[in-house]
Amino acid sequence: MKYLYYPGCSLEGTAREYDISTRAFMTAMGADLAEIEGWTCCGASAAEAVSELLTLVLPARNLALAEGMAPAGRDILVPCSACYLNLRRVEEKARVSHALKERINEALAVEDLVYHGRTRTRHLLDVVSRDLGAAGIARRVVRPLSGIRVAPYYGCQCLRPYTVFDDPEAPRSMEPLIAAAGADLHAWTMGGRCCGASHMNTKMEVGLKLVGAILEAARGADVVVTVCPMCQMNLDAYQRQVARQTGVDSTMTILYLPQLLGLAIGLSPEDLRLDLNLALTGAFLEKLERTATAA
Amino acid sequence: MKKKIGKALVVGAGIAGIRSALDLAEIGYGVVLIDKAEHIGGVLSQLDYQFPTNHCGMCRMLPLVERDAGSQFCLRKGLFHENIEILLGTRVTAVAGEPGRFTVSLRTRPTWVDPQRCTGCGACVPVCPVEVPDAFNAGLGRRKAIYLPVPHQVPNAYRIDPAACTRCGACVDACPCGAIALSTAERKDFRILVVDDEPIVRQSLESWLEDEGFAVDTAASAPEALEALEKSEYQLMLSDIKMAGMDGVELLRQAKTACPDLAVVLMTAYATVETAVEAMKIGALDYLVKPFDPETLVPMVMRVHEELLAAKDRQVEVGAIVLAGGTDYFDPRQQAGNPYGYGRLPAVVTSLEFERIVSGSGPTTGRLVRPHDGRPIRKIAWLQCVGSRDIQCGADFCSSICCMYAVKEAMLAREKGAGEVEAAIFYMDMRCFGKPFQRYRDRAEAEGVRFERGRIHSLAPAPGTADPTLRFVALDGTVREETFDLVVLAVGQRPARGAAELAQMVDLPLNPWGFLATSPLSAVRTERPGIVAGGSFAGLRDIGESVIFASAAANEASRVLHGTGGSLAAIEEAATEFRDVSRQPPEVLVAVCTCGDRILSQNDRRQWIDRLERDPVVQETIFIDRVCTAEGWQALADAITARRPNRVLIGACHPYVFTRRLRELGRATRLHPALMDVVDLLGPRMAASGENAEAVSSSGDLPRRLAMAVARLQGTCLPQVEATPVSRQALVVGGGIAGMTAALAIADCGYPVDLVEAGDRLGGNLRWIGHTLDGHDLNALLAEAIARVGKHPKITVHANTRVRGAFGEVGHFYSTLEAADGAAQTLEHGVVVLATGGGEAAASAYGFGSHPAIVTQKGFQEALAEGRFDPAALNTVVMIQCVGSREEPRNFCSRVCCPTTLKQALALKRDNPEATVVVLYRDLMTYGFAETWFTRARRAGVIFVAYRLDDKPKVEVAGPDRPVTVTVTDAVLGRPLTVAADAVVLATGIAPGLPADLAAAYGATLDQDGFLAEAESKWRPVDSLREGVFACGLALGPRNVEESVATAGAAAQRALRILERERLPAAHLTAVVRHSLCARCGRCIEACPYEARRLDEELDRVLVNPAMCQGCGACEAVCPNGAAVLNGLSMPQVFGMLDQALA
Amino acid sequence: MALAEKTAIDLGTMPEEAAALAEIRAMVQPCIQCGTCTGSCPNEFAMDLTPRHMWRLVLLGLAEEVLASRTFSLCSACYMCTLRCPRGLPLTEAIGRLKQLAARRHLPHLRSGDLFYRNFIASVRRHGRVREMEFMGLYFAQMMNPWLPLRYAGMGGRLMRRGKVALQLPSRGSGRLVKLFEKVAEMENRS
Amino acid sequence: MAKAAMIPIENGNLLAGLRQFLRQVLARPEIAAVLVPCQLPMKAMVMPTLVSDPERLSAANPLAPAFPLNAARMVSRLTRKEAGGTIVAVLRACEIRAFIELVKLRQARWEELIIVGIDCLGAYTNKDFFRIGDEDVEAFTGRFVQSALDGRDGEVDGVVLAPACQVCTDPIPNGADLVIGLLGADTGRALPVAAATEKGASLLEQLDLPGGKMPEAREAAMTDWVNRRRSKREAMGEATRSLTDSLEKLTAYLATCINCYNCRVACPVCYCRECVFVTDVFDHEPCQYLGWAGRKGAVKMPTDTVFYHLTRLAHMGTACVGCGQCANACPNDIPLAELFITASAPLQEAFDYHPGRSLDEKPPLAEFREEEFEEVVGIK
Repeated sequence: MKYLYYPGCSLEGTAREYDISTRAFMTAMGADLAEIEGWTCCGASAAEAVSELLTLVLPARNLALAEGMAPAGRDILVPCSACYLNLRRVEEKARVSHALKERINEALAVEDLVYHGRTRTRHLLDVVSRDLGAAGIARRVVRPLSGIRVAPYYGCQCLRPYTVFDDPEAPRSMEPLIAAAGADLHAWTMGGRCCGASHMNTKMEVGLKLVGAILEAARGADVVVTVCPMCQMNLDAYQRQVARQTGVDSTMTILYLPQLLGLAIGLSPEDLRLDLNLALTGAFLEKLERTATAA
Repeated sequence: MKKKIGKALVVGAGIAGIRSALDLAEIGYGVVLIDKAEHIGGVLSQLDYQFPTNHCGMCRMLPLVERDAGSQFCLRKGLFHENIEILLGTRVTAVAGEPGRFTVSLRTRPTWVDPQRCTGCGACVPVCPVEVPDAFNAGLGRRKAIYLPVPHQVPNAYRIDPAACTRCGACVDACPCGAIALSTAERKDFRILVVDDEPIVRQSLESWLEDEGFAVDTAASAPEALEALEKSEYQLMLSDIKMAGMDGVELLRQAKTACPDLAVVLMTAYATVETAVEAMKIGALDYLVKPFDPETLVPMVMRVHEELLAAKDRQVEVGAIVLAGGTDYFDPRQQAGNPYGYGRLPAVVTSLEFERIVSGSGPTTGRLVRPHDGRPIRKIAWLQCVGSRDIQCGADFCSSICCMYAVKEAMLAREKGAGEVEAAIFYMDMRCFGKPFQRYRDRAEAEGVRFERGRIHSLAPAPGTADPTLRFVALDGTVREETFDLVVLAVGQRPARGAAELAQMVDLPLNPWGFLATSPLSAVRTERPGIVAGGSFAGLRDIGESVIFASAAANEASRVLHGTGGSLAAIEEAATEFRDVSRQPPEVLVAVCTCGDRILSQNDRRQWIDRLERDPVVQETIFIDRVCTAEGWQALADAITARRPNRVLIGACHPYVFTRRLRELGRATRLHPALMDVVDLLGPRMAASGENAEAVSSSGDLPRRLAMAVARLQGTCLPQVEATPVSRQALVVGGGIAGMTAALAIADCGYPVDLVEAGDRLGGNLRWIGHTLDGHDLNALLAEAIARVGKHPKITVHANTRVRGAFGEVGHFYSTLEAADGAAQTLEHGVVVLATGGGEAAASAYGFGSHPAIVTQKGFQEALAEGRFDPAALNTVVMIQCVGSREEPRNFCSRVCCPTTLKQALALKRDNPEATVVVLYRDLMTYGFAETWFTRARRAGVIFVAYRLDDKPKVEVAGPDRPVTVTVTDAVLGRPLTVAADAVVLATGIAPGLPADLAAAYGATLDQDGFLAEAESKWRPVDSLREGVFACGLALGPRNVEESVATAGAAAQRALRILERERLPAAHLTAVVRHSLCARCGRCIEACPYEARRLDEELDRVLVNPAMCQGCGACEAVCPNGAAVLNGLSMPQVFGMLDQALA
Repeated sequence: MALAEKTAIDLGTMPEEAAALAEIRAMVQPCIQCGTCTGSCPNEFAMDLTPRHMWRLVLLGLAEEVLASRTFSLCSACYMCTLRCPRGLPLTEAIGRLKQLAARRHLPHLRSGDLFYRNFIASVRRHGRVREMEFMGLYFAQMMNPWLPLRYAGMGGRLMRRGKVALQLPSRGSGRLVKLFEKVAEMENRS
Repeated sequence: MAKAAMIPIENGNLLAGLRQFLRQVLARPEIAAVLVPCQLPMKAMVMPTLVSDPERLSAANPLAPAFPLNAARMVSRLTRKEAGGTIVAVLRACEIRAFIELVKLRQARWEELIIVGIDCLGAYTNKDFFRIGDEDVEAFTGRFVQSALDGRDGEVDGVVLAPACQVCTDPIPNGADLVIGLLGADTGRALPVAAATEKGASLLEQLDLPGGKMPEAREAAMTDWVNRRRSKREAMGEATRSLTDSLEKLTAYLATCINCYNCRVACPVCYCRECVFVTDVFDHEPCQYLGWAGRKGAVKMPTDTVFYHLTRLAHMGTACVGCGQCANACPNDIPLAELFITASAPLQEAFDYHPGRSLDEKPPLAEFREEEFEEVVGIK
């Protein structure tokens, strides 16, 4: 299985462990990732607030680069939900509007790039759940995470607005994966709720409220698993502020999905850079230790 | 009755199918009525209550003329008519031929239980180990794999649900009648190929299916599969879509080329559902979404197996086909994300489930408690528009029925809960557009039902409970939360499952909403002559409208049958010459079916004989084992021939089913079937279980029933069947589109019609409307109708003519026509159709008349046509809905004004895109497909502002040259908006044009708004209370052109029932008057619901019209003196029965 | 009632953004004011106008009131309303357009978001990729709220300890995407 | 319409005053005859008499406590079809009520009829009335009226009112066209007469009578009268119920019935031409009698007596005006009036139906209403 790989800016910075664990996990599963050469920012949520055309041209630039690497078209694996949506949106819009594609290409011409519309952007969760599949993962599990209760957190933009691989209101695609890893499922309804996204930067009080509700609902789980650096950051980094606001301790381990699955297929915490996560609880580590011993 | 050459197929035996079938059967055509379900009645078999009466009343559809041709009992139990053959569990598999000569292939599912042998004793049920959700109770209860589809159906043979059945055979052993035949052997011959690159999938499927007795092979890839297909024969292939190398779709393509008969089911992940749907177009039978479990896979495979192997095929030759497949309810689980948690939260139910909860035959026996925890229901919310008016759900239409059924259910809940139940309806627009609906809704509000304007987007369980909590935005913008005991999802309608396939089979397109496409402005005719759509199959209709469209469809079918030679000759049933027994003292032969030993044992026989023969009229009591079998029936016929009794009483089971058989027995034995009767002995015997059952038999409860029947039968005399002669021509009053359509519909079936029009030209309102909302040209329709009427040899047009007076009754009315020059003539006719139309109501509000810019809808249209308004100069136009309507005294919705507004607004936006068009409305009544134009109007930039009745818009006129100012409160913003308008268009609605004295001359009555009062708004929607008097078009109620045309077809078909007969025969059970006892007090006349009685002043006698009398007995109940007598149920007979009951 | 209290529908005299606003209006025109958007919005609690109210104003052409509110700036693009809207309207996208409209005005009450996004984009323009610490630093500096950085300080420290963000001085960068940005700006001004 | 006048009375002779009034009425050219109770020449009894000769009115006596039959039936005969002239009928309150019921049942017409009602002082049973023997009917009537107006409820020489009259709470002739008041009036000088209908008013206008009005004391007198009667009525109901509250007791109550059907003939609202009980319906087969006897061991003859009375109760319960003629007619003194009055009361109350109150109220059985008696049918 070969994929083009678009890590996105966060994975170079705040979400380095996501990048590292994604590469490690995918490689271990036999996938081949080729990073898009010379990729640039997709525009994140900021471009939209500034310029309509920019929201299309920035992602399109990357898609054009990808096409240069695999002219026949190959799936682009994107771990970040925001990047995924931005890239995907261009594909969807350009597919139905030739005029729009022309416009994009007019802009890209300054960089001598052309976007043809042959790429297929896919979210990491999409690839893991459908290409690798729970059965495929289960076959490789060497360290069943038994006794660990996992709350799957999907966030928004890998589910909405484009319904591709999961139910956008009540997502479930991570459940078979969790089961395959030998872990228990923390059943909740918050999986597809909003974490506040960039509000944490501009309107923190709003963001904290949303994060607080998610952490509250996660109580009882050992770990929340995410598939987006923004979600991870919001859930991971602001637990103290939430606790201050609510007066309730909401310490919770937050892992990226490839980190969790990587552990199950025998990658070490070091390989997966668990040390970079901000809020690993002792209780989680203890349980993890136990699975290791058992294995 | 008389039968005609010519037969029709009616597909779908719901309310519309039944109506179409009866309409065709009543005029003598043969009908094959099929339904894919195992019962007739469609969804109505599950609904106990209908508004506005909050009762049922379906039986009012039964034939009123020549009632003896069918059984007269609860229609929800069953339908028996001598011209109708019913095939259940049956679907159409192929249609060939042309109008008048279709060959239709039908496939009937096996039930595994022989209905001829099954007595419905239920011995199989306790031994069946499988329990599945009970579809009859909308899944709220559970049933066994062997079950009754509808518990109250008659006859009611058990059926086996092959998907649930484990083939354990316990029922076979338990059945005392040997009615069940299971065979697993054939499953071994059903070879299945499973193709998947995942070994886990292959292995699990193989083991699941082999457990069920199927023969399974597997293949790991598409090429492997093709190889296997080459080597051996398979009936079914289950294939994954996404496989390395060749994918499932390509495999399907190649496999179908190699083995065209192979059934293929694709397995797909969530993502590739679209691909799977595409694949069905190239021959896949169905698809399954991964991950799936044995509970979904195995039943599907069983169904495929059953369809392919075990079904029975037959062909029928028919002249016309009526498609009345109805609709299905939307499944809320299909809504993206299932925001209402349906299926997850037990206290969230669909409206159909709620109907079952309040039903006496439902899971809670009608008590208002939650089925899942038995807790009393005290607070209920109805959420409207679930799966309707929701583009996201693919429903750019309004389901048309949900508002009213929600109001009804809320009323029922309040009634059942003795006022302690809180009922709230959350809605966007309350679409109460039927004639009595607005008042019904107002009544509900007055009785305490809460109406909340707002759409609920989702709900969640209240913390710590499973009670649903709604989060909604009140009109003032506040977000509120409220917890309910029960949330009812008012689910919308969808095209019936299988409708698309059926349409494809008959080569007819679907309309953009997925329903069968019909011809413009007809809604029953299709592109293919001879194939018509009835009921709600081609649209979204409530019961009353479905019934109208079903009758209209029957009319189209009748015309095709007639036009292709269908009624050129009628088959006279060879008249049997019955023995004249009128002068003989009664001699009753009692024949008791022993049904094995299940009704009575050998030991009991003596006791029975003694008990029965105590009455000297009993000639003999004989016992026959299984009278229902051919041998048993012959034994009975032989006994009658040998003993020559003049009355025969049969003790058996299912008396309703015997109607037709008694007629045959009568022919065989020359004893009139009216002198025979059947008593149900098995039912009471089974109702008393166990030892008690023995007691019922030996202690005399069953013999007592027989003795009572003997007492009744001995008093039965062959009535003198009076037949009223019919003047076989029709009068149609009113020459608008409805009147012309009705005239053509009758004349096309061969009967002369006099069409009376008061004006100088035909055409009525069609002369100004122009085109419909969906853009159909009405002028063309009008021109065609006028041309056809003009040259039709059977139609005489009387223009400039009025009906001055009339008298008479069904079969022979006499009407005096007066022409403009005063010339009068009197016509005799058998029926009359009132199509007097209506017009735009006068405006008297919002400054009408004070400024040229303030006009009515018609005025606006005319002003635009005449150039008084220039669209380019109209910068701002305000359209005000519900002017003087939907409030007393004209408290009804006129239906046409909202679509007209949209039509005019869209035209204006087309001609002048810059124009600001503001529509002020209360509830926008774009029911059905009109909703799409509501969406279009919004897209086009028309602004809609809802106003409240207690806060109407204000129109201010400053001067003739100044624009008119309109001020309205915007509910969302909560503040007034002011618009300076160049034109203000008032939607005033419809005013009927039916003169009360004209209706009265024919004995019909008007409702409080001046429309004709129907005999029954749902079940007899185009009949007046007076037989022989029908109405259509606006005289009947507000309707659009297409609907009016349908009422005309329906009225014509109802009229044809009368015209098809030379004489109107009376049924055996009719009332007569004993004049010597009659005091002429007239109570019976007032009591008669069919207006069949009148006091003849000259004769000084109360007279009964035997053709109109329905034998209901209301007259007998009110007559203190026994002067009103029902033939066949006289007082001595009743006393005799009482005597025997007490003996 | 005095006429001044009333809201007059006058769709003919919109400000300069008329075209942009008309486009937004066209996106939501089929709206039936059912309120599903409001009920679905996770941030509704913090808004001054409910989303339904806001769309109603948009439909009626009352743009100034919309821009004066902070409702649209509180959208976190979760797409819940887009998903659920029974009319299938692209609401989140339409909000994006509103954000753009507001950004061009540099509305004072939306200053924090405005600055955040502008700095972000500036960072992209310079480097092609976002340098998180750089733009956050500039963002804090421009917000001129001395307390603001403190709210993020604890977290920033933890991030830095893990080497996730490097303390970077605002650099002039390579100007990697400048050409593209200029082209886009030119194209947008042209249209 | 609220027209009233005074009928002059000389020396307290009420009968003379009333006769003079009727003569004035009969003198009107539009009046063809007067139907009024008149004394019989050779027997101490009064009978309804159709008088066209004013002279013959000297025998008129509408105040005598004699009530041989309910005259509604007679008026029905006179008005069933057009008679060719207007008749004035002097009727008791219960006769008027029965007449109104018959009109509803199309057994009578009111078109050519003017009804004069007099406050009813009640009457004796036929048997009791015959006890006055040779006494002059007119003189006895005077004593009776005195007793009634003095508060002794018409008791004369120990003879008391018929049971139905003792408990009659509706003695005021409300349905009449003209009402002559006795209660609260100064009967020594004049009787007030008031018109209750247009028809009554126009007749009154034609008569040369001094003006006047109903006395103010009338209201109080009426209330007093009704109150006294009501308590008696309740006591009677109580007693009758306790005698008939089971099928056995009812059978005993009616035990002496011989199926003579006199009660049916006497009943003013039992309007059938030919009663079902004399038709073939009850002409049982001989074998049936044997069967019944065989089943029960013995069967009393004639059969169907209880059934007959129950049927009459069912048919007439809503229309019973409480006149008591059924009891008056019974040769075996079965207290039928008590039974009918007691059984009818709750029935009439249930339907809110007061027989004879208004022509506009339809008899309950001739009307269909959706709502059910929940307590009876057990369903909502």
